[in-house]
Amino acid sequence: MSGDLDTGAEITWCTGCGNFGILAAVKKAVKKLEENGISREDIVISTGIGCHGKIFDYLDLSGIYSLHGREVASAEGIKLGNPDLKIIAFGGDGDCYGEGLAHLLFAAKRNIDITVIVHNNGAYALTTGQASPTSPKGFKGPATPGGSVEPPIEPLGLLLSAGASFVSRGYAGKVKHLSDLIVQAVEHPGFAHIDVLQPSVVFTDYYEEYNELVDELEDTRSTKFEAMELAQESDRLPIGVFYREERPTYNEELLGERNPVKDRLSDEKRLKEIRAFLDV
Amino acid sequence: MSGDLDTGAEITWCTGCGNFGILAAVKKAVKKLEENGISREDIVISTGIGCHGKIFDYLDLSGIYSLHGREVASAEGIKLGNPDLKIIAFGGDGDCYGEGLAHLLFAAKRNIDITVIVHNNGAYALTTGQASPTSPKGFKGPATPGGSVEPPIEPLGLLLSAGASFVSRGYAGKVKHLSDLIVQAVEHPGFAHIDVLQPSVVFTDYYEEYNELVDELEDTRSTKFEAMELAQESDRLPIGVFYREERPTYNEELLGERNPVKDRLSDEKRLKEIRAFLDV
Amino acid sequence: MGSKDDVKAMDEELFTVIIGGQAGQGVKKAGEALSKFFLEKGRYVFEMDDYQSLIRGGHNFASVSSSTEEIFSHHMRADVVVNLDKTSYEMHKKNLTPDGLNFYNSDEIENGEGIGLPLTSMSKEFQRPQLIMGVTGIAVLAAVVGENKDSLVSLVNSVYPRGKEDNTAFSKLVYDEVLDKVGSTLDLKEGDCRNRMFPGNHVIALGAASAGLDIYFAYPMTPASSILHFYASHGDKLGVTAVHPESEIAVANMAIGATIAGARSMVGTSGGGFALMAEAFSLAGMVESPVLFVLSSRPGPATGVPTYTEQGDLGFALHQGHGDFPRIVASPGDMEEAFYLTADMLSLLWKYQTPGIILTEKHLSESSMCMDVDPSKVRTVEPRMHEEDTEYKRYLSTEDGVSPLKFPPSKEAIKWNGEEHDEYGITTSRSEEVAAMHDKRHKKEEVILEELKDRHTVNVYGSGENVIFTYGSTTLSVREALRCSGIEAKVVQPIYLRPLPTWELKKHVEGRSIVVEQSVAQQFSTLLEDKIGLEPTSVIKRYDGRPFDPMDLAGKIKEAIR
Amino acid sequence: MGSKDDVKAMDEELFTVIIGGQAGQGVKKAGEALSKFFLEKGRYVFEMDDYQSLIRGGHNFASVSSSTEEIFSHHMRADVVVNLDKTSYEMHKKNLTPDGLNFYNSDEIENGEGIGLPLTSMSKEFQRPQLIMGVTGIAVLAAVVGENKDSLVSLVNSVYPRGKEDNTAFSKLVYDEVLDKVGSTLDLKEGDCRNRMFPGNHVIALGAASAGLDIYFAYPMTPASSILHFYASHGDKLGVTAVHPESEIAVANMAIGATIAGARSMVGTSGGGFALMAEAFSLAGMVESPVLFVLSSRPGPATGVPTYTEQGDLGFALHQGHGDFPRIVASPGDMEEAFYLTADMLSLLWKYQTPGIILTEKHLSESSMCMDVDPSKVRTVEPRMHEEDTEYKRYLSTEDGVSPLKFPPSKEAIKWNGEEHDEYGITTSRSEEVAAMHDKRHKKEEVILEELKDRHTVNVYGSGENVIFTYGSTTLSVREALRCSGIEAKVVQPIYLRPLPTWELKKHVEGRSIVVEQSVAQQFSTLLEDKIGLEPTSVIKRYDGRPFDPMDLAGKIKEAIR
Ligand SMILES: Cc1ncc(C[n+]2csc(CCOP(=O)(O)OP(=O)(O)O)c2C)c(N)n1
Ligand SMILES: Cc1ncc(C[n+]2csc(CCOP(=O)(O)OP(=O)(O)O)c2C)c(N)n1
Ligand code: SF4
Ligand code: SF4
Ligand SMILES: [Mg+2]
Ligand SMILES: [Mg+2]
Repeated sequence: MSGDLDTGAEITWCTGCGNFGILAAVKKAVKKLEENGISREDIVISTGIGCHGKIFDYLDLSGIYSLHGREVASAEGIKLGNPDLKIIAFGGDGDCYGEGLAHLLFAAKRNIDITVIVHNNGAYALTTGQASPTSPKGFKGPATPGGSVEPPIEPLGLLLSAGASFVSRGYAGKVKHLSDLIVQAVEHPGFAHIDVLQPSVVFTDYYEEYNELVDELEDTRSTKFEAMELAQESDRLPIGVFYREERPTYNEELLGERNPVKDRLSDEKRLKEIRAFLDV
Repeated sequence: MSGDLDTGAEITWCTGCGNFGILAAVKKAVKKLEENGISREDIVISTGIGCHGKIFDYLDLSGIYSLHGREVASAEGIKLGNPDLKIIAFGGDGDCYGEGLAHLLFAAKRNIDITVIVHNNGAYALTTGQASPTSPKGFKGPATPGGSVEPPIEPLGLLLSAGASFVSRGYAGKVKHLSDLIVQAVEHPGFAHIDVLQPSVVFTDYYEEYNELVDELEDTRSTKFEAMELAQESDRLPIGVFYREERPTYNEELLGERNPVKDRLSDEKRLKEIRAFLDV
Repeated sequence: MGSKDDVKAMDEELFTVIIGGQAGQGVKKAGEALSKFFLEKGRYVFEMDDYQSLIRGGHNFASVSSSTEEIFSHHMRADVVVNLDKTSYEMHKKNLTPDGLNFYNSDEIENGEGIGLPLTSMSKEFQRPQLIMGVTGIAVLAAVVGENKDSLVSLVNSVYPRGKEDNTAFSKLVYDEVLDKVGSTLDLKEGDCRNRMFPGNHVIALGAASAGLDIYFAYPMTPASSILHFYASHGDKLGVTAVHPESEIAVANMAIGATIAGARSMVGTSGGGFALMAEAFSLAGMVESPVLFVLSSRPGPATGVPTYTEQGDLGFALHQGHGDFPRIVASPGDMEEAFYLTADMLSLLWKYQTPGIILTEKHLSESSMCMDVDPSKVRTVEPRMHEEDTEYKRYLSTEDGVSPLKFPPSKEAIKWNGEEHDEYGITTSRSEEVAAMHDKRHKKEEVILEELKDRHTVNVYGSGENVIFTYGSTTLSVREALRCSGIEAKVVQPIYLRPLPTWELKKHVEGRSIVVEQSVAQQFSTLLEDKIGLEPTSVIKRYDGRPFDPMDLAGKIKEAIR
Repeated sequence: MGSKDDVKAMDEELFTVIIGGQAGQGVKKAGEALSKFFLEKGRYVFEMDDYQSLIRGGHNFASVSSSTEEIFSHHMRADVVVNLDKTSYEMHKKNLTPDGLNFYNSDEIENGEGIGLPLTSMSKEFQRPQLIMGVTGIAVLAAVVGENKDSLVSLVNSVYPRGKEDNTAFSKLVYDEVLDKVGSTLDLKEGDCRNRMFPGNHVIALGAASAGLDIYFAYPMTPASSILHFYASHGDKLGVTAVHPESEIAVANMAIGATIAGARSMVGTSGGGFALMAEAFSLAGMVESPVLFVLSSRPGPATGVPTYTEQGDLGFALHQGHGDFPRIVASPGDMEEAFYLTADMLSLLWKYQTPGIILTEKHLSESSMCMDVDPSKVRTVEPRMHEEDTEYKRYLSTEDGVSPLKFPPSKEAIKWNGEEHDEYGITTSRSEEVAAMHDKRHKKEEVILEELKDRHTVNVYGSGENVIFTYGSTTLSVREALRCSGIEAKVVQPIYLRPLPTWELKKHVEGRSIVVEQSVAQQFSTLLEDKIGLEPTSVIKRYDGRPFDPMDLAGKIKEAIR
């Protein structure tokens, strides 16, 4: 893996796109994680389909470019295959809050130890800007030329209701802050979510608005309800860790100490067990 | 349609099953609705797959026996086809909070005017009692003989977070109360949800517990957070309407005054418009 | 289903018991007890459980057939029929052999044909009168064939570990009542079978475990659920983790994820769940992930008839997933094959890094029969692994299209890509690269075909100028039909369905040919017409959800070759 | 792709312009302007847009071919090539006819072959220098064929309603520069075509609207998205509501729901989305809901190459959904057919109450060509409705398997059931009822087959002893290859793919046969081998995501028939 985590693939995001900030933050975070003792060799990524998904090609890390909406399920599978790995799933708002919402909420509920980063640009960017689950009512896109008639969902509240143990929001325009969040999320023992405000310069160029409203939190909230209230604020956009708690992870509870790929039974042992079944 | 709403189909629920209470409550509610001016001819139902879904066969109402987890999507389609109809979707906890969770939450978000009734028995009953999304941690079923390792989801909180405009809980053991809820839900102009505590005498015979803990609410809560807190109570099980608000429905906002099947363009008008496209 | 009396069973030692009752009366357990009784007599046994999609009530039955010779199916004409309730009585009184004994619940039926037992009143004394009734089956059988009471009691104890006392007490009551009423009039020869019997799903589970399965992902769906339940109970010992996620879409995508970590993963479902996995199946083809999919069919379309059997998913299975990519589809014709084939498939898929399907049906998944397998005969193949001294490319172009594998942790990035990609796994839409990757994957299809040409791909049973083509669990019905009726015919059963071993099958396109299958659209026959130009003289199909009764089928075959 | 120079274009009036640049440089719009220019000259036009899955940067191009005769494809050898950036220059300088003119951006390339235009510096003055560049195409064309400036300006005004001033100003600059550098050296004959041109997806949308579509449900997916966008913009007028729900699973199930209310509904997607609809497709078969599915293919498997073309979903489409049930699959061979066939399919499905598929590809969906259709020629069939004086049974058994429809509000319950059911729509697992419903649905399959036998199901173009089999949008490539090269051959294109009109196709199994398709596994050829026993002399396939270039294809055909 290259020192700078580059793959050499041509980057086809638009100049000025918020995705560049996310890419920079991830790279920074991986380096910080290495200082903290987590090797990049142990980090595995999964991505959905959309502009966000292209980060797969730009990060020199192992992983899978999954299907639209399935990056969280892919991530969970990798984790269960080898729970020693650190998994980061990258999704889009269409992808992870729409097509794949159920996977996200169930991952949160079961508290599987993965990190999910959603590039939330309030649009289906790659498919030319249709309204997404987080688009405001009245949003104009090619499938809603007269304005979308649906109010947006508020993803952090949903995640808190589902039982997520680490819920946070970042901003693609604040790379340092975002990279800190990523480090915390990956180090959090359990399901960690980062909703990233990500302007799309083509469809949702909210840089100005975000620059004005974004506000770094000092403390996490101590109850879920407080965290939910925070997520609903609209006169400012708090960023940081809204809520965190520690509770048993799904992978530990399901697997105990066993690592399916490392602690595979010897052929001999397996055969013996099967014989026991067949013969007794 | 028979006066008593019976189809004559043999009922194959176990004796004592909570589903009988739900069936009775629905019949009662339909009669009440008729008094209130909603004809049973205008009521259309959809059901998922599970013990709950069998209610399709027992109710002499039009509708569709849909797929596992898809009753809400079916219901939405019927509503959009003819918004004058009143749609009730019946789901199971495995079905509607698991396989089909995303449909439920999006229906709530967009506030489409349908009613969803979930027969929440905390198990996949029809498939022999596996743990469902609402099964408590430690639940023993054939897929979790050592006890499930996942905590349950709390459906009402999720629905409130998703923006549901009518959120309630009923109990299969209180038929009168439940039938009142159903009447209110159907009359509510927008998305209405009823989570029904439904003991399965085979897998989750919680009658005693429920009879002790169930507590009829006097008032709905005025904020979503209060309603969520209510939903989390465990020393008692409040039943009734937790939260209600009125906001524009998806069907009205999308269709305006138009009813796709009733206000179909005349062939002439349609042809004229298409000609305009083709020739100008 | 017609022509019952045309053909007579020629196996004189064939002995069948049918027990019918409501869900909740322990009918399935009763079948198990009957099977065990026969097994202990050294007899070969086949047990078929017929039940509805409900938890209590309705009508269930078990048909348990046994013989001193190897036996491949249950029968629907029984020497002893035990009806616990009225519906059963109405249903099964026609299922008797000419000398068969019909037992019924005289508390529910007045003046029935056969021997009335006051089962309801007899069971009233006990704590769980409904559940206890199932014991009737084994008690009746023991009595009529002259088994002594102690053996009966010890059998009941071993099959009903819970509630031993009540069960043994009730069985003794019934035993005495039967002895009293009819005595021991039937003969049962002992055999020399020393095998155990298993339901097909357990055999599939054991087969996969033998080949090193690490994780099984599934969402419950009849008739595949018992694979999940098996691993949930026994996976600890076998080194297989059982995971039940929120949906089939999660199941399939998690399974692919697990392979990326290096874990051998399998999933199981029925038609509707498999439909939901279509996109992930295609993803497995694109990223080259060797997930094994078990598709156990029930009657479709849609939710269909959940607890019955059919072969209507053949075309669907053969063409699962959008786009061009190689896949292997195979279907076992009996239990032993289910064991070895599942193991083999897992290895084959890892060898060629592409998804595959074990296609089976409720009739194999949930029926039980005697079988004799040796897990040490399972051939496991180690997948091609990357040699550490060269640069790593996930999709390295090679002569056979198979690129070496590598798993994290890894110094070099391992990139599995569901979009079209270059050798490194980086996304591309360049025309030469797109074509080259298509060529690479397609090469695997050709190599797989070559590998199959060296393998045993078609089972041929018997001989004769009449050729019967069949596949999957219907093979069991056909073999039993021939065995029992003495009709001479050659049975040809392709084990692999994609690629279809046309080179082998074509050898049998001669003379009169009959296709036997369970699909109204006769999908299998169509496949053979398409692929080997078969022009069947006759297609025998059944599509009411029930497996063939062998003697019925024998009658139909006889008609067809007449 | 080989053999370019074997065959010469014989249409002397053929005139092609290629314009290439980055996403964001208005290349698509430029193609539209070029098309419009040709149209206004009464010429027949075909426009193909080649673009990548990205919003800015990368490489896009449009190839616009025109002639005084009817034309069926773009060409990849152009009389005029306009390259807005360096990548385009590298890519397209090989795409010239021997006398073709190559224009390039001299600010990016020094000493290029052809005519340099300082596009970057010229556009700098303007507000949106990138976006404005697209106008270069039409300005160059106008200049080289001697069109006057005023006409150019009015064309630019009509194609670029936004930013008129800048666009016209820039176009004049370019026009003058070109006149200055090369003058008007090329000839362009006027034709007598009076048709308008449309992208295939709009034609499909209009066709469905003509047959009375009420609601279109879709989740965005290239190359089907523009159907959704079309209805979202124009549905109001046409009486069609456009709905974009949370997923393809919601899409398909909502569409079924809408039919229960009596609304004609259609959905559209590409391979991955269609995969997610598999279970609902089967549900439509079971409840007998006539939903029309548009499947517009792109290269697979999985996410594949999202913005390109392929025919790798054929087998998948033909076997969509688990279980046995009737379905109709059809694929249009050109724009006019796309219009009538979509309308027809909607009516057919309502007539027979079963789901069906319009299978097409990016090449038809997103390319535009001239066409002449008459919506009043659309034959709409009213579905069979229940007569009010009899008892209502949703699944009434009838001679042809088609049960009368009824929609709510209704005094009698109308029960659509996704589990197996009796005539009333009440769930059943009874053996006779299961078989009877299978028979009922299967009967429809037979009746559909009979209906198709009376219809025009196969297009045959040209004649000769060489027979070329093709389908879908590849038909366009084949027809243009023959038209332009003068090669004599008979083109045979099945419009319906399931049921496949074997009775018609078999008439053409003679002499030398060539199959042309876009699938590495040659799925279409395999289908013909299977179904009509075709043994093709040669299979010409392309699977790099690009449609055939007609002259390349002509070369290959010539080779094949040599
Ligand atoms: C199953 C499926 N449906 C649809 C698509 C088409 N598709 C590709 S990207 C995309 C939307 C992306 O939106 P989002 O997830 O918000 O990502 P963004 O492009 O905004 O980063 C869609 C619908 C697909 N690839 N797969
Ligand atoms: C796609 C699909 N997956 C799985 C099934 C099998 N299945 C039928 S019912 C059921 C669970 C039902 O649980 P729930 O929804 O809670 O209903 P209950 O039986 O408890 O009323 C399942 C998994 C199915 N029919 N379809
Ligand atoms: S379209 Fe938007 S999200 Fe996509 S790369 Fe461009 S700016 Fe970024
Ligand atoms: S199994 Fe449970 S939910 Fe199903 S019918 Fe019986 S009691 Fe009711
Ligand atoms: Mg987005
Ligand atoms: Mg349940």
